[in-house]
Amino acid sequence: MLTENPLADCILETKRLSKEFKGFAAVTDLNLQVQRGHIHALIGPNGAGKTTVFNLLTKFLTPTTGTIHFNGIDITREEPAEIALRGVIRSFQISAVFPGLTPLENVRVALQRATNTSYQFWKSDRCLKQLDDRAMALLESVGLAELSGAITGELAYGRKRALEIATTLALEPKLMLLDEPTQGMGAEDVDRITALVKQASAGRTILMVEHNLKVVETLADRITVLQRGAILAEGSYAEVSQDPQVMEAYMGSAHA
Amino acid sequence: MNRYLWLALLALGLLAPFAVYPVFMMKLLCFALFAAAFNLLLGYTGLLSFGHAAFFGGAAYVTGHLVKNLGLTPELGVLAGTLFAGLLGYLVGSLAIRRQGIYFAMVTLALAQIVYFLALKLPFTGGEDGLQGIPRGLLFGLIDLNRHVTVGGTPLPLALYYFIFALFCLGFGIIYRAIHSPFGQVLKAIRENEPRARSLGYKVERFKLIAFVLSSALAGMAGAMKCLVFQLASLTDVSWHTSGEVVLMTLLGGVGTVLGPAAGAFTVVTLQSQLTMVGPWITVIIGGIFVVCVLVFRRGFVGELGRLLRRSL
Amino acid sequence: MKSLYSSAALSASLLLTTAGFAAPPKDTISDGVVKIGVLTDMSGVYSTLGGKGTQVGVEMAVKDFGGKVLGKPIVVIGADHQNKADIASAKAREWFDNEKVDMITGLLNSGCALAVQKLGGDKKRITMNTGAASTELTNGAWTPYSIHYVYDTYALGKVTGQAVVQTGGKSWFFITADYAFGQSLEGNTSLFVKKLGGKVVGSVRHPLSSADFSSYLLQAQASGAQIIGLANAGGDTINAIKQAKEFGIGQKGQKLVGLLIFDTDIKSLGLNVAQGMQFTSGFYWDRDEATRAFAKRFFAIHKAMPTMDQAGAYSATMNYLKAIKAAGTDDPDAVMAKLKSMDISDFFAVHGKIRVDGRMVHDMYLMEVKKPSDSKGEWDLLKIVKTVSGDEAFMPLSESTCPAVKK
Amino acid sequence: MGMSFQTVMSQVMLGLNNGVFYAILSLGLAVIFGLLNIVNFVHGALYMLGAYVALLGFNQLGPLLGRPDFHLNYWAALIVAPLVVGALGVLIEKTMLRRLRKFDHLYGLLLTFGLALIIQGVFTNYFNVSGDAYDGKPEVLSGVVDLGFMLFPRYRVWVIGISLVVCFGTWFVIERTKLGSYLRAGTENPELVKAFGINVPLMITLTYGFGVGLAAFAGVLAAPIYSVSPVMGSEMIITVFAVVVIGGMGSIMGSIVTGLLLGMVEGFTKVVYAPASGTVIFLIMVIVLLVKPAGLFGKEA
Repeated sequence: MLTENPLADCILETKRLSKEFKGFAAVTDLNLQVQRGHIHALIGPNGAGKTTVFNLLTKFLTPTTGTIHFNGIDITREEPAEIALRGVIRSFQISAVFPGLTPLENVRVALQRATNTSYQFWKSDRCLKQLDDRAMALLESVGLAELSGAITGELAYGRKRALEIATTLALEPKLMLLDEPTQGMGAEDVDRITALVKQASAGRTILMVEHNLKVVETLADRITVLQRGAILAEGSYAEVSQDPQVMEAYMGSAHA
Repeated sequence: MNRYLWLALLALGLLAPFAVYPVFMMKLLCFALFAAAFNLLLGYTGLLSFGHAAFFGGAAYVTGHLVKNLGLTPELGVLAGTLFAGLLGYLVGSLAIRRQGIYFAMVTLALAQIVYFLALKLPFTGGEDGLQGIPRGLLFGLIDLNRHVTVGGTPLPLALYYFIFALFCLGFGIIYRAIHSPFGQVLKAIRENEPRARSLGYKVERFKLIAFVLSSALAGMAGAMKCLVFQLASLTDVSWHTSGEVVLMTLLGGVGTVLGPAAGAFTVVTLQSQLTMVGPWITVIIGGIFVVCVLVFRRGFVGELGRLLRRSL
Repeated sequence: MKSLYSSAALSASLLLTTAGFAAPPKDTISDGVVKIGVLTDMSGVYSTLGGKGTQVGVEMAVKDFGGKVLGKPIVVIGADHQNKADIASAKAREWFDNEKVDMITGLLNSGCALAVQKLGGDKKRITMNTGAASTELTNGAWTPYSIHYVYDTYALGKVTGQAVVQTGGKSWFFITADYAFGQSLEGNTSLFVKKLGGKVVGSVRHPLSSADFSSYLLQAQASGAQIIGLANAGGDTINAIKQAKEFGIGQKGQKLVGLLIFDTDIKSLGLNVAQGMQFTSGFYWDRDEATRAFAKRFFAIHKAMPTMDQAGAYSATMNYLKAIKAAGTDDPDAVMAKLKSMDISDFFAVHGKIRVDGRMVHDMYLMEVKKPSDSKGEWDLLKIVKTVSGDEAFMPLSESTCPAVKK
Repeated sequence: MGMSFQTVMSQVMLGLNNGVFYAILSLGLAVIFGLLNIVNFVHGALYMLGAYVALLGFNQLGPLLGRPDFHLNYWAALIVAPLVVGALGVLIEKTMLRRLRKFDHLYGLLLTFGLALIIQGVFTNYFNVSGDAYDGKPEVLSGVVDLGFMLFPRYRVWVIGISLVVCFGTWFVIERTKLGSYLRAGTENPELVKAFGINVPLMITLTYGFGVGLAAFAGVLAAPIYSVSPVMGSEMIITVFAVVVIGGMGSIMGSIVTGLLLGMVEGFTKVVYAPASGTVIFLIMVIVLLVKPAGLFGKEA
């Protein structure tokens, strides 16, 4: 326990966040609080609104009502890129790499953002070479160093996810939003990604959507269970997994 | 990149007017630059503009008007045309990048129709006759671009040719540099995966807009060059057929390759000039090339070569 | 070694283009051949009234002349300018620079004609325009090497306008194609309408190639004018006439007058729709024995009767060749001097002459479309109502702004 | 400029007359776009083809069959032309568009652009570009009707009527029937529809055929009014694209309503400032894009 007052150390907070699509409420009055330093998992059955929440938090969707605060600042009206600049970096359900660039270039594009050269169309891209060392180090940390010059689009799925995490880490995010990082992976890859997420969580906050309850159990400090766009339960894995409502609505169906 | 290739191409360009009809060669250069500029957008940003003739032709009209009626020197005329096309690109781009994919294409097409209408109606454009008899003038007020040098009994417009060739090299150089710049890296990232680029903190719209302005300005430069070579600016230059043609050139040569659009432009322009006697069949042939390209040849011939050799050309 | 391949691709493109390049020497017949270029609309909206038929006319003339002049061969080449001034200008430039073309004819469409004529002036080559209508060609855009052979907006407007006003059509409403040709046609016509005491009650300008004319026609109808003047051409005129019929316009006293109509347009409309319409032409195939003889031969090749553009191209070519023969050289200055002093008399023109401003002055004809019952064949479409002498039809030199006309 | 009630009403009728063509064509585009995600650039050429089927069926088919007095009459053409063109559409979809489904949708636009050039080029080569008259208008539809405020050709009344029937019929089928619900579901989630045992590729093919059949139908309707010419479609298609952008391609009804409205706007422009009538739709498009980037009836992206 880092502090007594949960709100004081809340990195992300939503108040009464809602999103409607043509009369269909995808998310309703969501009050979510993510504590600094936590790995916070968002779980729930299919269609519970997890990905919608992610899209709202990163402004890929505009909330119908409600507010989003990051580090105490209201970011409800900001653009996706502005939110990214604040240090909120997301991944996607489907792997989010740049398939035509090499893994090295993938990571470098992320590193490049901080250099303020990105609008300079008159400069040679050789000036980006100075970023190569750091990019390599990041690739190394996810075990992709020897593949740095490969064609990203042809990498195995698990490696793409690893590359995605390396790219995200390159931005030194304060808050990482991971959308199902282990989805569609074999056991071996799942273990590797789990370890990577653990490793990445040092010194930062992670909010993740995850189906694999084993991963959630291993990683998550705190869990929010969503059902039909609203919070069903919240707490540690032990607390949540004992909740009868959750057992019925989610665990039951998941284990059945 | 291979230095020898570039040197060989440069030498070819410098010697071309002695082997090939210079006016035709200059036409090739204009369209090669036009296609390369267009490719900056389609090939490196992933945006299909179906209205690029507006910039090409718009600049031709502006350059033509300034040179003919206000007596500007040709280099200033080209500069003015280029700037105008850039500005127009800013306006069209700001509107069009609000939409994506197919919509983007349709919006650019429709906006270009408005430019077409203006080219037809504005008092200085000469309506459907176009702006004719544009003087080539004195470069920097000194060198007569109309001067022909007789080589082996044939008078060649070398002054004009080398001016056009220099402009082409400048334009092509800018495009090459932009592709291989930090900016170009971000563009490629946007082309590859736009939401991801956004989530990395890049203001995608701004990058797209800058690319659009660059592309339209350089397309305008090509149009301004064409206006000096042929001494006229006409509705063809701003029509949607021209917009379609530049798409074809780029597609045929290879979308997203450095040399492809130029090679595609060379092929299409050569075909058109060799096939003038087949009349309407030229449309059929061009259409056929389109279909074949899209169905089996999406990388274009330079792109296919590059794939065979596993190098980006 | 990818670079080799792509430079090979480029140089292959280059090599494709080198064909047909050579240096022109000088001679009595320069470079030993007289080359005539037919540059016209071979695929676009005017291709039926010009197009291949114009080339057929030129080729017939060359053949009739004997295929040789001053012992040197005559060659005809053709190209499609697609009604685009830039293509016309590029092709003409290539022809002048590379192909040793001595004279260009055809040039349907004023934009193309202006571009090529200007170029001909710069390069000292003769242009004999049989297709375009603009009076600008013999005024501001005149060059020492330009000839305007068949008709122009002035003659069309004057002959038709006067004839209609004289038969009682005093008030006019114009439906005008919104570009230079249409405006000049409207302008020229209204001038003569007003001169003879008629008045113009209104006009509407439509975009080129409009599909639907009903709105304009209703406006014309509402204006109450006796005459609805169509200052447009080709498909626009055809559509306007058809739709007027559809709306029952022209049945109650109002009359439609087309200012530029070709035989082929009438054919397309059908006599049923077009009957009774009057317009002006520079030629009609069924005028006399000579025209019929020519038309018969032309039809055998082209499967259509000659239009004024196509017949004019024959006549222009024939007289150009005669002038070379008479001058003893194909030097453009000498040939132009000869052409301007010759009497132009053949089946096309009766004692025509080429004036100092390049205008070929010859008789113009006021035509009327026959009733279906009077037509004896597929091509029996028109009758000549009135022959107007060239001096009366065309713009007098006193009104000309041509730089060659001394005031 | 003072406009009487008469003038206004006449222009409304004429505008409606133009509008129904925009409506049918943009409706076809919307149906195709909905299921195939393709902007069907060849739509204009197929509209032209429809008109030519009517024209050639009337003038040439008889002589070709050795029975010179046989004419494919107008009513038959209304059925035959959509079938012929629809069959061509099926062929295009099966042999070409299908192969592009896994690539960027822009390739579909480019392919159909190429096809449009081919079809238009072939017809330009064989037919009079300034247009041929279609003489097969049935006697029943000749003459004019007195609408009280104007004399209106009976044929145009028929065109407006039948077009509205076809448009709203299509709307009804797609929005209100089971078949339509499969179609709509197919656009949202093809996998799911497949699970229902529906042959999705066949459905796509038939939808394409239907969409271009609509274009051919419009072509036959147009034949007696306008000159049948190889370029009649290419002039139309760009305007129809603008209609589609303005409407937003979001809904079937959207494309119908926008088509009708813009036809009328264009009609009024012909009275107020005729030279701009070819461009007014594009200006409206700019304004709509500024205010509502997704178009009037479009869904927010």
